[in-house]
Amino acid sequence: MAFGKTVSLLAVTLGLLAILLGGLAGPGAAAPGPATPDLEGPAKRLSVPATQEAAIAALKEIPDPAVEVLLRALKDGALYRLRDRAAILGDDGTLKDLSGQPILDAAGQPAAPADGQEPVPLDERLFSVVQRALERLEIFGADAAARRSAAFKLGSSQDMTAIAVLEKALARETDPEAKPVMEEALAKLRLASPDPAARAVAAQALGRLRSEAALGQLQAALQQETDPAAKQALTGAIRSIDSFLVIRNVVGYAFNGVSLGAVLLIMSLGLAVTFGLMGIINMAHGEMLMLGSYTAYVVQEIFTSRFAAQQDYYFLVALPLSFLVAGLVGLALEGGIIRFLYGRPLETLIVTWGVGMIFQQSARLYFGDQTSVNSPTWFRGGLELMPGLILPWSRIFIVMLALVALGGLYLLLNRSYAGLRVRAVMQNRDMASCLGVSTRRIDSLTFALGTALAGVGGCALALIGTVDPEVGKTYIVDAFMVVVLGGVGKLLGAVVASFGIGISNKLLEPAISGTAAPIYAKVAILVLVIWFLQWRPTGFFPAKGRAAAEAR
Amino acid sequence: MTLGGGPRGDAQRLWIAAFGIVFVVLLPVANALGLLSDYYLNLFGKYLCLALLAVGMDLIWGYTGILSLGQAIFFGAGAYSIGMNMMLEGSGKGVYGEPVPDFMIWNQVYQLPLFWKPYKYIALAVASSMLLPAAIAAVIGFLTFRRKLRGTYFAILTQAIAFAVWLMVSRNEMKLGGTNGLTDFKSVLGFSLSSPATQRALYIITAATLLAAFLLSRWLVTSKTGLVLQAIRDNERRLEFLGYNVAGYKIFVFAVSAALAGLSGLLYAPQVGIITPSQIGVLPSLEIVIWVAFGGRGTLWGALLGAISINWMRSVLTGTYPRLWPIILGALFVGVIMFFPKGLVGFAARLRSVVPGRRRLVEAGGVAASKAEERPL
Amino acid sequence: MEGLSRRDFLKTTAAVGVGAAAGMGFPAIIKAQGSAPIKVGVLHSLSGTMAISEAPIKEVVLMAIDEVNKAGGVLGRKVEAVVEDPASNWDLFAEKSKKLLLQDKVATVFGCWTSVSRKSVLPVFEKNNGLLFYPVQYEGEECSKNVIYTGATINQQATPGVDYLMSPEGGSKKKFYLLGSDYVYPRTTNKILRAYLLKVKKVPEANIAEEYTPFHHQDYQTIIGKIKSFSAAGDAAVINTINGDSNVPFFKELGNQGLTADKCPTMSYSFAEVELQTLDVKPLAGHLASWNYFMSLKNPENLKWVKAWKEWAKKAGIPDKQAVTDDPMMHAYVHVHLWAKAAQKAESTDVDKVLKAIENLQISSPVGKYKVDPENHHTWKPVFIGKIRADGQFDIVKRTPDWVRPEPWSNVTYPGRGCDWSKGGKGTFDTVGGKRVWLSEKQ
Amino acid sequence: MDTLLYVENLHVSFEGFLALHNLNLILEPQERIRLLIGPNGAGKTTLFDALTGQVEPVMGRVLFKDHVNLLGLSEHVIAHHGVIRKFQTPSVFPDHTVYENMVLSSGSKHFLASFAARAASHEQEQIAEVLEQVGLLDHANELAGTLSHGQKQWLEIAMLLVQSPTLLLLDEPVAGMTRAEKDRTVALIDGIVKRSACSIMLIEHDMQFVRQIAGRGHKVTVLHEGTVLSEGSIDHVQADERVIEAYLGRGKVSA
Repeated sequence: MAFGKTVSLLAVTLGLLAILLGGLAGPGAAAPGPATPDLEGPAKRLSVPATQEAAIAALKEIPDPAVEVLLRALKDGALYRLRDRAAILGDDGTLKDLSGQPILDAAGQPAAPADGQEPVPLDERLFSVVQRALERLEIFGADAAARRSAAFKLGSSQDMTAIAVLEKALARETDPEAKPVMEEALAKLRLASPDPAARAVAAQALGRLRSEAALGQLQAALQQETDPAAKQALTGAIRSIDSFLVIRNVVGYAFNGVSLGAVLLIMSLGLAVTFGLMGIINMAHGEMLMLGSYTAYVVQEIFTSRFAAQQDYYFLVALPLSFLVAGLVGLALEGGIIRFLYGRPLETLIVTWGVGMIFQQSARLYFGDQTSVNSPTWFRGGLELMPGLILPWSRIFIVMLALVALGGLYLLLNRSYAGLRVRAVMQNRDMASCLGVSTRRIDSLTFALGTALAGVGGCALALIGTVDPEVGKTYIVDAFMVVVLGGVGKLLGAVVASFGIGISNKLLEPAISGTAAPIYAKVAILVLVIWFLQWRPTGFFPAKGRAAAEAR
Repeated sequence: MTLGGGPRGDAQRLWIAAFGIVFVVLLPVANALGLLSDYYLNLFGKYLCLALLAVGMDLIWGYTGILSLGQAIFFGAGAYSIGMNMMLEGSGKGVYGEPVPDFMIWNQVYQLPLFWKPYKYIALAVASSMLLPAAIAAVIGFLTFRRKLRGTYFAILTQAIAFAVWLMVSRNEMKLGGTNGLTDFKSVLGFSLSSPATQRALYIITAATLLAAFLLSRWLVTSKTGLVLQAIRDNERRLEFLGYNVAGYKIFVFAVSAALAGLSGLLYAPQVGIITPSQIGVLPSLEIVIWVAFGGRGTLWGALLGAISINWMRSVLTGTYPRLWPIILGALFVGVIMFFPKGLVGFAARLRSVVPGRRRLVEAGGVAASKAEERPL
Repeated sequence: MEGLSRRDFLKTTAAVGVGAAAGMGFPAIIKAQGSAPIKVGVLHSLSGTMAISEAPIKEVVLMAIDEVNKAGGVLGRKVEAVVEDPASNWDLFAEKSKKLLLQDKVATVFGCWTSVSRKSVLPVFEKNNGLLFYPVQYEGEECSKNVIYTGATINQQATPGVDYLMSPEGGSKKKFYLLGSDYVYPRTTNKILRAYLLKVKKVPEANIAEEYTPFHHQDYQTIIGKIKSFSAAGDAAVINTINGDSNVPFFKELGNQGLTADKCPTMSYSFAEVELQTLDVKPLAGHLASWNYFMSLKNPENLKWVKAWKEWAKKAGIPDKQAVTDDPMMHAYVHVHLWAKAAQKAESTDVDKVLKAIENLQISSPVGKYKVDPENHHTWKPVFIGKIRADGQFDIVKRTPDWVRPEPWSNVTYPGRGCDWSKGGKGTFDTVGGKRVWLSEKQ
Repeated sequence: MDTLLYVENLHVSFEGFLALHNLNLILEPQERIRLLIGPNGAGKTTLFDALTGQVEPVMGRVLFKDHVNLLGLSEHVIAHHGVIRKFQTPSVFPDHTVYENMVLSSGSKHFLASFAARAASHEQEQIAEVLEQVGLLDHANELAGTLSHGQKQWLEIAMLLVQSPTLLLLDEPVAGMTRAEKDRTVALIDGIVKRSACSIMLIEHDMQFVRQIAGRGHKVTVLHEGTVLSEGSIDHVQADERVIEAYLGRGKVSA
């Protein structure tokens, strides 16, 4: 049932992606329309230092993408003069004219700037003027994201003349995300208008838009505001924004907590099996996570080289593969080494520590140190729950994966026949073997299950963390903490412990001000765990009944 | 571990004497005569400090069966105590020429924090380097042993404490030099650290202390307390019913091993010239366990051999195989534990028993004749 | 294993002979001076957390040594590298430098990356009068007779970065969030930058925030949440001195939480091409970095060097995608040639003679003209600001017209303090009433 | 002193399961041996656990020598008072020699005393004497682990005797022994009664062994489902039909 939800989420995101990609491709193609006004005159005046400033001011008023291309070339030092016509240096090193057609030299080949030919110089002083003009023109550009950031910059430029431009752009604007940004920009500019009524309307608009960006401006305006109605509107806006921010922060911290909890759960789920259930102290557990991350890296490399088109779907292949790879390695590790060390936990600790060192250095020698996994496009960015609060898709996926893995493990252990045999062997090995259960096979399969879970965890964690030989070491202490705090042999314990540590860590971190919040939060959690283990030495959910007396 | 003197006892004394002569006398003389370079003497000085640390670990784990994954905290407490003393002794000669240690300057700390002040006096520093770790161990022991916290739980708990201590000491706000730790020591007790004579003196003190600690541990282990400790390892609940306050013994041996670790830190810092949080955290504590296991736990010689051999191999291998040494060391750990469960000493013992040579003499049955006969304990 | 190429294998077995002899504790074999090779130490971490940054440095040093040998070596003798792996472990750095100086008796050492490792080997070099070439940008406030600092000082990297951010092209930013790893380089750099912002740039105290995370910190969710509200008004920037592998989770979280460069740009000082190409670059387009070198520099010397490096990397078994060059690698490459040229000029490998010869020594480098300061053992070089392009390279958005004089002691925090080792100078001095007071005499 | 051991209304529960409920038992000072019998799960070992601080009873009082309340004391303090217990499975220190096991058990258990390198001479004599009593003197130097099952039981008994106990709790001392070994144990127990002043409480299933011991005029207590079913001489108890029913038919017996 949990598994079904994941598949549906993935399907939805894929569909969304297709529309988005389609949308972008469409308008882009249509931009360079044929009817560009004659820009040769202004371009000529641009190249003459004396008339450069006036030419820029004139071009600023023409809301046409071709003007934007001309001014950008001037700023980047890519504008040349060829046979008294303007020529722009393209990325491929060839010259094109203002309407985008390549200029041919005498031999009919696309012309390139002659050696030593200098581009049209831009006076240092005029640099910001051109910058300002470009922002103004970008607002009419093709790309929605560029329009949004241009509107944002104009909004905070305190340049009253920009109001007219913004109003014109707002009228033409269709993109649902760009519209509120433009309204916010307009309202921020109007805050400084002489007429108090306009100021009040602007303040209310900013309040309604929950504009965190304008908070500083609103508070400053409140100081000098004299008009009672405007003052009242300002305080109202500030209060609504503040209350919105409080809610948003709480939701943000809660999500961070849940996300960290899921990360801890994924790290320690495999350990809950190998250490919790089987009592094996596997110090190479971190390296099993690393194996999962490297499987993701290898699959990604294969996809980039062979199936570049379906690059984004490498992750769907990497996930099950990392489960298999880590499982197989676990099988080999158990059969080759750990099998001889049952009942001797401390020796297992040392041997697995040695195995961990071997894995780390071999990974470094084989893969080198500069490896990383890039999340597929449909994992980039995040779900904008509230304005300004983006929940990254990759972290949502990790929470989903943690719950799915937990559900799967619970069903396997408690509801399936195989799970029955595993629990039997772990609780009373001799009796189980008398009943015809081959304990050898169960031991190796259960250990392999533990390392396989770690592999999947590593593959998912590669989305948000590093992929390098050292990554195992950073996870190992946290993973053991969770399993010990959660209580040996109890899945529920691991869940409560990982989410407990995650959420309390993330609620504590913002509360501690100063330069070391992340550290003191982590130390506080450790002290809590140490204190807690005083009273419940066997963790949240200790074994019950007579066994408890024995275990003590 | 026979109680009686017996022939094995004499062999032991022979070995200890040999060890004493070679390490405490021969090496420093060779260095003085220029046969052995300062670099190697200093390196052996470092190994002997770590051997001292391993002996402490062997007491708590090898003999009493309590795996503490936090021994590096006590080592760090000792090393930082003498480190702070040496920093204060060298104050004013640092890069900034200020009366306060250099690292405080770039942390915008301009007068000495309170907890640094007592370390100006060498006596307090030396005392703190042993009493502080012993006190920490006693508190941890009091909190855990009385609540019957045992086995892997105690190990994971001490690992968590080590992790927390590492996190805190790495912070620059703790005014202990952050990840830089304490470095650039100029002198100890007024003797300049750069002169070979001081280093040789430090080496001799280390070797002598190790010998003394070894003898002290041997006496402890062969006394009745030693018996009780090993009984704790074998069958702790039985002991309780025999009337032993087991928690008290555990706290005692934990404090002794912590004091030995602190002492090892005290001797380590001046010889190596730097002490940083990276020697205090989770990983160094694990390595100490591996030295003792590698050498053979439950035998004092095992701890000694394990610490010296692994650290010597690490120094050589990082030089000859800069890219392969972790693999070689990892394979070694797996190999020894799998094939020589009793470690190097166990391996040597097995060799000896296979080789016919001298059989162990056991006075068979003559005891029954006169039951009042005097028997050395 | 593909990583361990044949050439490496031969080199290690040869080294075994030397290492084994040295390792066995026998007294050092006394060599005839004449034709025997000159030994130089290479002290960079090949394992542990710093391997990501230091492994390429070791390779580029070996390449430079190979070039020096092809050009006839130094004083007619071949140069032989003694490679040691301090494994990102600070006290192993100290132990290995003792071995290189006392045991292998190397003429010089090219090594160290983090300031922690430099601080831990400094006493060893000063006690035994060794010579260390340090290729990485650092916090300054240090000036040792035995170290040649080829990396950038604060005024050759950090302050130009801030100036650019406050300039119109940089978006005339007013608020700065100083985020770094918790060790000596970020702490000192931020101390100087804070003084520079308050006193020189008149930025109000409230506009400056400071935060430190430990080494290999992985979870930047809350910190990026704080940065978002800090930069909501669009007039803020992040000064990033996070080191090594922690940059990867930081920039991934930055991209995932939609904090793009136009809303809040980051100016990085420990994050270059080597770290960049391990990341998914598209969401990082627009972020900035300040260095003395970028791989995308178009001058002929650089194009030639990059081509030579790619060939060497292919032989050393480094996949092409990872064979990039960055600022510390450039400095490491140049300072090997600097040492060779100085030793040739001094006609000896003796440390004091080489130090004399290296004063004011000029050399051609991938960034054009490059020279050692006549007094304070640092180097002159131009400063560039790069903006990350979608293809993983840096776009040069600003370059200093000429090379910049290194100032180990920033005049913001220590006005009048300088460093001079030439003509009998004794290192760090304060100018009191126009007269120089040597620090070493004051102690 | 009126009673050696006074157990009143003792209740022990494991998460709801009442292992012992309103159990009353009185040991007179002059009584030397009290036998405890009853079917499996009747609570015999749980009673010993409660007496030696291994398990925390929910309710009830246990007085030793009229004034010492054993409940709530930790194991080693109870041992100091002279209430010494032997476990069902022989628990000795296998890696120590027989002699070392004895040294561990004898002398002062106090912390500082154990530093003495040599056991005091009188201690050695006492050890030798007790070893001789259990017939293990000639195995002194062998590792306890190498002894046979019976010998281990005797070693454990020897370890208890050397602590000169006041009340000796023996939990199935002859379980798993050969006939000959059982007879020697009977003689051993007689020797203990003769030579030392301690009283013994003995749990056993082997009815022949019980009859041998009880035949010498010692009282027998029958436990059933956590409480005392009947008490008296061996003949009285065997004649009591409630006991017969409890032992033979598993039916409900009205107490």
